[in-house]
Amino acid sequence: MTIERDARLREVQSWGDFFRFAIEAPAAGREARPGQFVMIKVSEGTSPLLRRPLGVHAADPDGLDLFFKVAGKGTGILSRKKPGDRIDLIGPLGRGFTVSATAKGRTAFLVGGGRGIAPLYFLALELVKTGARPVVLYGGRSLSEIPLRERFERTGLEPRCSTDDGSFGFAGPVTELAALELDRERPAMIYACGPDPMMKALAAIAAKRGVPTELSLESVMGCGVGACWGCVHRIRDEKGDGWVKICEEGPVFPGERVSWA
Amino acid sequence: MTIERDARLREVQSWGDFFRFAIEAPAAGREARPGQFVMIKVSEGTSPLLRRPLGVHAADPDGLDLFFKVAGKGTGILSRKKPGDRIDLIGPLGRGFTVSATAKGRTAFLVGGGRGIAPLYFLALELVKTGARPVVLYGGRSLSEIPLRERFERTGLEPRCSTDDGSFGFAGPVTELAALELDRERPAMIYACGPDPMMKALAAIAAKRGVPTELSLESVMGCGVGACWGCVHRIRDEKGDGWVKICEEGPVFPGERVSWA
Amino acid sequence: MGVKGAGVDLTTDLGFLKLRNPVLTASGTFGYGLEFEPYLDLSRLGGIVVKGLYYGPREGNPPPRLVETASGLINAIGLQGVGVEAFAAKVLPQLHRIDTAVIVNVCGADDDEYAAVVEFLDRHEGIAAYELNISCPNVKKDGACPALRPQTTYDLVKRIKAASRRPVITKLSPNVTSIVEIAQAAEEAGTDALALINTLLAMAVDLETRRPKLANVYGGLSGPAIKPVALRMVHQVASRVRVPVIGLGGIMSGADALEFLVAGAAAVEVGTASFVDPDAAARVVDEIARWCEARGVAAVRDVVGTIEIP
Amino acid sequence: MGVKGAGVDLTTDLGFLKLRNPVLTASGTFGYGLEFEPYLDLSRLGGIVVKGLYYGPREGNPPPRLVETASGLINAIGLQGVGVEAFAAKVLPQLHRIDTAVIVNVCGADDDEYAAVVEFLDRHEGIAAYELNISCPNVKKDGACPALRPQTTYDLVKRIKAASRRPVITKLSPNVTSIVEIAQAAEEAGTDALALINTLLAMAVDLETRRPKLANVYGGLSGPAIKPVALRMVHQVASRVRVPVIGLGGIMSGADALEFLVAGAAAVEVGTASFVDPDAAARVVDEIARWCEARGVAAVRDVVGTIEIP
Ligand SMILES: Cc1cc2nc3c(=O)[nH]c(=O)nc-3n(C[C@H](O)[C@H](O)[C@H](O)COP(=O)(O)OP(=O)(O)OC[C@H]3O[C@@H](n4cnc5c(N)ncnc54)[C@H](O)[C@@H]3O)c2cc1C
Ligand SMILES: Cc1cc2nc3c(=O)[nH]c(=O)nc-3n(C[C@H](O)[C@H](O)[C@H](O)COP(=O)(O)OP(=O)(O)OC[C@H]3O[C@@H](n4cnc5c(N)ncnc54)[C@H](O)[C@@H]3O)c2cc1C
Ligand SMILES: Cc1cc2nc3c(=O)[nH]c(=O)nc-3n(C[C@H](O)[C@H](O)[C@H](O)COP(=O)(O)O)c2cc1C
Ligand SMILES: Cc1cc2nc3c(=O)[nH]c(=O)nc-3n(C[C@H](O)[C@H](O)[C@H](O)COP(=O)(O)O)c2cc1C
Ligand code: FES
Ligand code: FES
Repeated sequence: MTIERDARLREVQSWGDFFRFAIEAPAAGREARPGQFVMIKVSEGTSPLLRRPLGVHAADPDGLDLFFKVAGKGTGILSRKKPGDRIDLIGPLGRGFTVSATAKGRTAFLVGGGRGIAPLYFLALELVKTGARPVVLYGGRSLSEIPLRERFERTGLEPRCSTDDGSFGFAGPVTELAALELDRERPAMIYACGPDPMMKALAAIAAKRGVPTELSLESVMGCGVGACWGCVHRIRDEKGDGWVKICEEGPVFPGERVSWA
Repeated sequence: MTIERDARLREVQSWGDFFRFAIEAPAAGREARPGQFVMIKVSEGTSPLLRRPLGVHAADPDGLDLFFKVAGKGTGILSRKKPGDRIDLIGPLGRGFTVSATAKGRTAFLVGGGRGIAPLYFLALELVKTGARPVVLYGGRSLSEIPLRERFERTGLEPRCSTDDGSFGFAGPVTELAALELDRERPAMIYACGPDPMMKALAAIAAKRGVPTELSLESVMGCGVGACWGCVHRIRDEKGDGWVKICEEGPVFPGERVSWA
Repeated sequence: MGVKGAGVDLTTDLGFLKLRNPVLTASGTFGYGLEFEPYLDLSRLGGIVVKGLYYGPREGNPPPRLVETASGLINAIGLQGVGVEAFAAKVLPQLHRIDTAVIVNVCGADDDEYAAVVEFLDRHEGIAAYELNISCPNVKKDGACPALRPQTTYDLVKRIKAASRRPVITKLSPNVTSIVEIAQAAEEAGTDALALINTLLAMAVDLETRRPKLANVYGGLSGPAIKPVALRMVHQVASRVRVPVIGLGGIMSGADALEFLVAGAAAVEVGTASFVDPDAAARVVDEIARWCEARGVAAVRDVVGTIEIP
Repeated sequence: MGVKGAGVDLTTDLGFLKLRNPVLTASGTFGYGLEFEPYLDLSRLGGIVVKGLYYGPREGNPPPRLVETASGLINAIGLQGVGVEAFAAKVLPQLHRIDTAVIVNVCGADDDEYAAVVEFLDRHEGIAAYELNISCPNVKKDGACPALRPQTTYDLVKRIKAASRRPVITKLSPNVTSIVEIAQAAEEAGTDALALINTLLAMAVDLETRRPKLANVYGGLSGPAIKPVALRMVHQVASRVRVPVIGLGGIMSGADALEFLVAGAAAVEVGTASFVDPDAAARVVDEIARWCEARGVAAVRDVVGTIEIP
């Protein structure tokens, strides 16, 4: 991981509150793996004070892509940056998804809720490279909340979509769509990223069917480098439950290790 | 005075650290008098927290001009604004120069040091309108610090310039230039704006020759509207010395009322 | 209801005083009120707390009196002011025509001066209550003031309650080990309400001159920077006293104000925000009303003290 | 001299400990040090103060543990940590290879636990000093901790000085009425140095859920927001004690650090800044050196306590 104080914003694409940034950051781009994240300083001043964690949405030797939704102050400021602007980032950070967990020829489900789809695009491309078969399940509140559809389609991946309001695809939460798909087909692995309630429900559904999962967790992060102990989640290991730093051991954890409140 | 939350930046002109902003702000533009100032919110966040005071450099029914030097954080942020950007200002505020103090046909000296030249341009134009004869004395550290020269010349006013390093015009402080000019010609009035040491020296020079002065003072300002009592300067009146709010009774004061530490 | 939020009941009852809404202006940040007439309709405010008054006129501290810090402001004005006579003669009559509660922030070099101020003002009309400023850090060495000790707080409040015919709001200092002890001392002495917080004793250094940035060396820190400390103290005190608590410290928006109400404040004061936006206090009133309406809250008082500790 | 500022003498002598330069990392903001090796050369720092250690491993508080505020950060980590045994077995050996002073931040639920920690660590090498954390606001109700009273401060420091073979730095809390009283109590009890300030007890409220934003309800405020309070306390204390004072609170840059030195601090600690920029502490060292060089200051020690009060 490196500190890139003046990475450059190359390209901006936006859909309402959703933004895709293409950033020139060779070192980070070369190193990044799916499920890892970067910490971005959105302002030069002291408010907001802390960096913001964003998952790596795509990466190549020139740099990396981010895909984010404006959630508040920090992402709001970030969203107003223009091509050519400086981006101050640290990364890639954390432990990502285990691409190798899905053998050549086998199917993997990639379940993304809302902004949680961000890292799954990168993961899908990597899975395709290894000869695995990613099936993308992409859910959002409504049609306007699943803007990455076309981007997936352009790569030949046909995401199966769900919207809570039924405005597009399956009407209902993406977890229900996942349950239906699981009745049709049993993947080698389920990779998921999204809000806690979705992850919790999905973990239960997968466990019932004995399908292994990898879940990318979220938390407010003070540092992203394992120093503040602010980003903990309840995680199981041999010795039982404990508060584990998700920036360091995660953000991706095997579903069976994650305990839910 | 009014609060103009979304005045528009129309035009930006810059010379190194010096900037001229033309701002669309009709209400403020119509009301402004020479020597008055506006309070500008440079950031949307909480740092810097306070507005920054800037003198009215020119005004017409469409809006007003500012002329400022980057002195730190706030003026730095302001200087990065682009035409079309929103400007949040309050003004015009304070009591300006007494234009009528110089009768038709009479001469007035306008002595500006560095950024202190800002309000004198506006004053000069108004004096010309009343048929008075403004003589502009414009001093700076070096040639690069007296960028408004051409702007004055374009209006037919020939500023007499001084630079501390002798790189242009009279070599020495503008106060010495003023002293020389005063030996040649006795103006009805001296209007001045600049750093405290210059104002203090000028006040002494003028007093010795019995020429009345009006000095525009500076201070850190918390509010600009007379509420914080943070902007005081030592001022004399019938009852003697006291701390007077320069945002309210000033920023312009008759030289003989100003006491210097 | 035309205006958004106009349907919400904002009236606030402090027991000894009924307010149109829970938003007051903080002393020393709103002058004598009149300075702000060009910017907002003063009668839309719950009330105005005027600049701190000593008995006689005061010079205040030499400049620099202000320095900006990260999301904050340090001031050492030193309570420059006109004194009670000029206030009663020149300011009070003008405040009469404004339909809002006028609260006078009372200061003193010693207990006698505090008493003298209220005794003088008691002879004049148009004052809804006194706010006892026992917590100004900018007049004595190391920020010393009565609000730093339970006993001095108790004695002064007791004395003023006996001297005054009007309700007394005691304004506390955050520069203490236990704000609850001080609050309880003021309550025992009979204060009608508490206002907190005043400023945090602070300092700024000019690295180039190697001197304090304030002529007074130390000053009082205010603004968004101190809001988390103010909220904590309001929450600690509100649950431990029976008198109403007025919360302040870094309130810039209706959301900030509502956080104080949720934490237990019956009303709030808007301070430094009025320097940034002279109409901030009126905006806070509007934002509170709009928030309540959007959430189906019929009366703002229903929000007070509703914080849930899981 | 190649590097700008390389000619400046940055060595700092605390009497009981000589440092390469006056910049330490603040406890709890720099992990156990090793987390930062990818980002900076740890041997360029004056020293590392590791995360607070209790005797046994600790769970810490449930999340949310952090909330951002205006130019600040409130934390309620609750001192989650590995305990002395794991520290001595896994961390200390790795720190040996790094050529910088290692200072252990010592915590305890009571005086006995503090003593047990130092007694255990006394049996291990590679520790330059102990920093006695008597001021953590995040473990007991209302932020209670020994640093809030002169007597409890005196008793604990006395006990630890007797128990320990190493120098003791006592870290003070800003949540007190008189920081000078507490500092003097620690000095009388024989502390070798003082470190101030720890965090300000603070709170944030989530308006929509009407709950505290931190699971622990209250937490400690750090960052640029508190710098003016920290500077004031360092200045108050430095002129009134004989032991060296280590200043911290909101230091983000070399200029910030130099302000603390000018105000009387012999050394500084960089805290929250390391979260924003993992290499912040090393940058602060460089900026101090460059400032000194540009001003013709031959040795940084010549800056300490040079503040002029007009
Ligand atoms: C490892 C990781 C990867 C992430 N990847 C992405 C991504 O690829 N795209 C994307 O859009 N978002 C992502 N997030 C979430 C993103 O970090 C937050 O939305 C962002 O930090 C909010 O900052 P803000 O200043 O805009 O909002 P704030 O004003 O800080 O807060 C707005 C709301 O968001 C909540 N929030 C704040 N920080 C976080 C956080 N770190 N995680 C979750 N909720 C938070 C706050 O509690 C508040 O309710 C990721 C988070 C983590 C931990
Ligand atoms: C009535 C009035 C009219 C002014 N008109 C102009 C103008 O037309 N053009 C122009 O360039 N400047 C003008 N100034 C000065 C201008 O306000 C300051 O340069 C500006 O506020 C500095 O803000 P900053 O954030 O950039 O600097 P900061 O980072 O706040 O400070 C940088 C340095 O400037 C000093 N400073 C800060 N505020 C002021 C202040 N209000 N006055 C003087 N020094 C200050 C600080 O002490 C510090 O040394 C005027 C000031 C006043 C009071
Ligand atoms: C310039 C200034 C002057 C003040 N004067 C007084 C005063 O006269 N009496 C008083 O009780 N508080 C005074 N205060 C404190 C405020 O009333 C308020 O308690 C404090 O600023 C915190 O609120 P805020 O963060 O909203 O400003 C003053 C504050 C400032 C900034
Ligand atoms: C996340 C976090 C954890 C902390 N943990 C400790 C600790 O274990 N022991 C301690 O003495 N201080 C601890 N502190 C306080 C810091 O060491 C420091 O005193 C405080 O943050 C002020 O400095 P700063 O503003 O530079 O961060 C912690 C601070 C933060 C933000
Ligand atoms: S974000 Fe700081 S430890 Fe994880
Ligand atoms: S700037 Fe506030 S009173 Fe003048």
